[in-house]
Amino acid sequence: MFLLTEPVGLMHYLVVGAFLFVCGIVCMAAKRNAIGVLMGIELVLNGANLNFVAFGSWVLRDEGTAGIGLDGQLLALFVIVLAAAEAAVALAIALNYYHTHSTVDVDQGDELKG
Amino acid sequence: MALQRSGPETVEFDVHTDELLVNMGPQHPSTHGVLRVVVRADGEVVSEVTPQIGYLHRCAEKIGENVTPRQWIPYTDRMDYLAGMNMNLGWALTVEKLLRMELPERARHLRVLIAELGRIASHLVAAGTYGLDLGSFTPFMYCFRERERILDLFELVCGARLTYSYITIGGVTADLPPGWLEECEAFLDQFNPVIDELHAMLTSNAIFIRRTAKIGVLAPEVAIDYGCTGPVLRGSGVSWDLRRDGEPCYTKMYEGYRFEVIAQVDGRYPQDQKYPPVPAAAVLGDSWHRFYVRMLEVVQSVGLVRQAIERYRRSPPDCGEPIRITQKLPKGEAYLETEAPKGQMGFMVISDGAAIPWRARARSSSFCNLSVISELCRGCLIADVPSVLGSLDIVLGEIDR
Amino acid sequence: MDVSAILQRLTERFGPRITGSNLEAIDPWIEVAPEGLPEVCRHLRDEPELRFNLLNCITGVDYLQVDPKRKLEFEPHVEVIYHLWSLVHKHRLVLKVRLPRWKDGIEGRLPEVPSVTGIWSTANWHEREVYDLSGIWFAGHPDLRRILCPEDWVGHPLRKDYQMPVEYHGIRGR
Amino acid sequence: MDINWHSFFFLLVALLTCAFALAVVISSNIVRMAFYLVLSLGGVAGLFFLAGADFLGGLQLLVYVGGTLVLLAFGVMLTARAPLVSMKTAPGQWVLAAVVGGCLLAVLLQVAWSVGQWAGPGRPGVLEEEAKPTAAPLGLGLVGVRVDQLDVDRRADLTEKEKKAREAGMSGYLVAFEVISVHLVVVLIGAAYLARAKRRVDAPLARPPQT
Amino acid sequence: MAELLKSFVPVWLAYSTAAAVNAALLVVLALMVAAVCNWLERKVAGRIQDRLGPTRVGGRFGWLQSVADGLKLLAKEDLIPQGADRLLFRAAPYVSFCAACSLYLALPLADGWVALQLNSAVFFILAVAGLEVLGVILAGYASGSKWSLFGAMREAAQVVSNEIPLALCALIPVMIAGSMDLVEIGNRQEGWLTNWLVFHDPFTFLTFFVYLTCAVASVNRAPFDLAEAESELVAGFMTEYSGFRWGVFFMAEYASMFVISGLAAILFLGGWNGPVPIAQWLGLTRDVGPLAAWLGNFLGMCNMLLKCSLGVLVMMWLRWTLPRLRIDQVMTVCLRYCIPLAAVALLGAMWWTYMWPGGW
Repeated sequence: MFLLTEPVGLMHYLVVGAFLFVCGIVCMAAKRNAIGVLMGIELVLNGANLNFVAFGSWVLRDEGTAGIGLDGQLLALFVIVLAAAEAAVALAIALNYYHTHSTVDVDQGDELKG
Repeated sequence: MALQRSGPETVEFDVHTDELLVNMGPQHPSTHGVLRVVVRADGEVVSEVTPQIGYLHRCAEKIGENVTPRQWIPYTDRMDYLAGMNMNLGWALTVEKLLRMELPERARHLRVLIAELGRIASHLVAAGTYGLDLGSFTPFMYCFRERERILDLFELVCGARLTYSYITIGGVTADLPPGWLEECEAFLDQFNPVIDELHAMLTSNAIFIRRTAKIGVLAPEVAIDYGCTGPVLRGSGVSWDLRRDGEPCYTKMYEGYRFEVIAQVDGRYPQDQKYPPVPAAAVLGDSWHRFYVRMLEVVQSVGLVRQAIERYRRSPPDCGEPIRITQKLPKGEAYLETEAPKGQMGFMVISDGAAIPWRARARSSSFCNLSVISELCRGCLIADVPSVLGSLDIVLGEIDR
Repeated sequence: MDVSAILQRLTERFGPRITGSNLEAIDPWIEVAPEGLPEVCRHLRDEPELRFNLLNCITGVDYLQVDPKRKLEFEPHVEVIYHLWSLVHKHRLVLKVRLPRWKDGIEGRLPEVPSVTGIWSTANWHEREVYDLSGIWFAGHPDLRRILCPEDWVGHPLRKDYQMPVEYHGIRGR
Repeated sequence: MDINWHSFFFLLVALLTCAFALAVVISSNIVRMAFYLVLSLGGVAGLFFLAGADFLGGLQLLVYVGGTLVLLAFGVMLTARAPLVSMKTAPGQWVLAAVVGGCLLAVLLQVAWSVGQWAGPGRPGVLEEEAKPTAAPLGLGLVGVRVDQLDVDRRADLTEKEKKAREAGMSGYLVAFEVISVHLVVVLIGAAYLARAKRRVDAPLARPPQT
Repeated sequence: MAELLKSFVPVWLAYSTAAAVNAALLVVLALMVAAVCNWLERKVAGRIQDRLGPTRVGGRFGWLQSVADGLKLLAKEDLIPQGADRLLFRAAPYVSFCAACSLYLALPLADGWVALQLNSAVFFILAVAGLEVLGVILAGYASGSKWSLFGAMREAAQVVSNEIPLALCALIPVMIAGSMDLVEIGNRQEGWLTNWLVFHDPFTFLTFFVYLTCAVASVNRAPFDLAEAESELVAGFMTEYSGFRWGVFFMAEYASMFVISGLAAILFLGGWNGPVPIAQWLGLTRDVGPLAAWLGNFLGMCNMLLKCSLGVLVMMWLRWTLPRLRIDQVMTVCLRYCIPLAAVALLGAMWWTYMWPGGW
């Protein structure tokens, strides 16, 4: 099933989507910089978007099987818009965190520690 | 933390961002020469401006103690290199005051003519570079085209275009070449439309007004307190011009000339009927007024030059004969201030009877005008610092001597 | 109001602190004792009839005859000259302060004059320049450091006995 | 052996996206992470175009890369003082994150492969076919008129329950559309309040001299 | 092109060379525009400043001046400052240039003469125009100097906030024409001058001028060129750049300037339809024959290029006469004047098209 000759199937998009999703998770887990964590969230959201679009795309499937049609793109649209809003608030919080702790290092935010 | 300041309005800094020390360094397009302005800014808002000078210091005063007064004339050229003639005039008058010399009438009129042409040239540079500081390139070109014509006239008179050493102690090095006066009148006739162009392009330009009105506001008392003189002082509404209020041996040169001091006295400029009115946003003492004073002074100088030409033609042919280079100076001190284009340029000569003066001192106008910038730029934006610096019209050669 | 009237007012008011004057000179001047300078200046500026609100220039002059051939008319000393103008009454005055070349005779210790920055703000830069070039210490100056020469320059150039340094940061001086 | 161009470009863009996503994870310098993220999301926009969603690709470029990432770049600029620019994470955390990530990836891939329907190849002659414009149907879908599902309504074998569900769902995404606009306004005000920048009042006049 | 090559070259090579050649043509178009604009800018500046402008390089009118500039920039050593982040410093100009060049993908020069007839072309152009800012931010941040940081912050703030009114103003012609496809909008404005959208109703007339202001601001030209304000910020975000990289930034600026004025020409000034429908009179329309259609389109292209260069000329004219605004004044112009005006114009245009659908 050498990809170059075969038309692209739904499964290929899902693989890329999954990879993006995992990169996002690892980035959020491993990064010490608050803005780095934000970038992880962006990657996760984009992975999800990719799957939405893949399921809704008329290119990736031959007729018969049911798909979610245009709903996929509509949901992706909502995700993009909300991600912008979420990034704004998260950045505002990160900036305030930076100004109170004068550092962006997430590990040092441990005031509540017992 | 809210930064409290003397004014009633406080600037509220909620988000603590660390201060940024920016060097508008000696090498910067809008510092009019080798001046380093250390700007302590918080984002775009400037909290402190400290000018650092001394990069162009050539110890002219130490040399003044080792050469005779006539040999020091070329050093005065290099002080305010945009108005060399006015510097020579200042030093020549100071030494003549020490020697208690009287000049023939023609020499007096010739000096007024040359000094006022020098003033026009210097103000043209000021207007042109101020346009450049605010981003419009074209007025700079128009101003320098006119200045080139004046420099051609000076070249005919004394052979040099920037460092003239033309006016010396006891008169001038050489009388005017024949046909020079006609060429000078030709220049003056075609000059006024250019000024109206400049007014249209800069003075009454909405963006120019928005960039200069109410910026760098200098109260009259603070101006006097910091020793500012010339257009900077008159821009703040103080009607003080040495050509009218100066010492007798300087005002004697301008006897019989009709001119007014350009300053906004009780809301009105002396001859503002022909020129764009003062915009509503402009506050007395801001950058716009300083620029407007210079533009009106240029027109007034044109009038003075015309009067000088006409008197020069009527005066007897003797135009004074410079003193010998090794002439001994009488014992004593003399200090005289003249109205240079940038402000009051003071010269002082102390001699103990020898041909070489004991001490030669030059008091620069831009030196005091510049010291007021830290007062004006507190709390303004980064883009306003060149705007205020341009309106003060400083020359570093004069400041550092 | 000419200089003799001003001199008469000042001697009346300050007596011993006005230590001399010369009214015949081209620019008649009044000599003031160093310690009395601030009061005299504040009086000159605030007095309604005088109102000297513009301090034109402060000059430091070093009187020391280094040329052996020339004879000595004056004993070596340093002078600080203040030129004052009044924009209100349009009259002028020259103040002089006479100081020993070095503070109580010890070489290298600069003579002291109280600073007038409190009265005229323009004095701030002028006094820094006189300190930088002529080597006169202005007591009470907010930040008295060199203004024209580099910070780490040694010596005061306008002193008559000033020797150019042999080298400065690798640049040959003499 | 003629190459299917659509899949060639898909492979190229997908590889680019995944490579830069990995680079975001690996690189420690925050500024480089931002740059790689920009390229990666640009690749995702390319994937949207390839999947036939051209309006969404444009939207991703405009809103996500042009807006959100510029915001993120601002965040990076404001906070990246020298020591904070590149912060190394402890190797232990790296190993833990890699293990968790690996297992998650394995699970997801296994799911992707297992479902029969998804595994099939895509539409063969996709290149020759006329690209269906998606901007208009998307817009109408937001407003509630599901233009793209008209043929579904005409299908005869719809059960009663399904027909009722379709009437109920006719309003499409109109409600969600309104809720989102209100939500955005609220977020805008909240974010502005949280990161309130300094306000500059007119510079006061130069102070009079200390008489 | 691809069929021609298929006969004597394996298929995949045919397609890839065809794609490569098309892409190269597009980039050459962008470079040509940058070169002509550079020469034009010097000539216009000269004329405004009462001097000649370049006359010596290549013949009387100095038209080889841009080539000379290009060579000079290539010869100049483009150094990387010590404090700079090397990778990003090198990449920034090319991000900006690619964004500016890919704008030409969707810009039609005549009816049907377009590299890629996108269904949402206006949307694509606005989106990619927004990407240029990222190149500038990277350049500003990677150069490591305070001046470039100032320049980058100013540019980002200005361009991002100017996208809103720009999008609002571009929305009105799209709404009236009913489609985002530029070719369709252009064709809708056929015939006489009055069919142009700018004269469609008073609100679109207002929108045209608001669009021009925001376009000038989003392309960073004339009174709004804060980012590289030479009198304050030395050279803004381009302070540390020299040689070819600096040239690439300038090419990006000229290219996006041309496209933005092209967009204005199509949305408001009827694109390739001249004020008087000469093509219809001469019978050069599509239904007459392929050659006639080609000639009609050629006439249309000349019209379009004329209008684009007219827009570019206006931007140059503004630059050499007006002084520069301060950053907070630029933001007030954009946020307090442009956005409300654009919103009012949008409402007005909607009401107008509702009241008189067929146009008055």
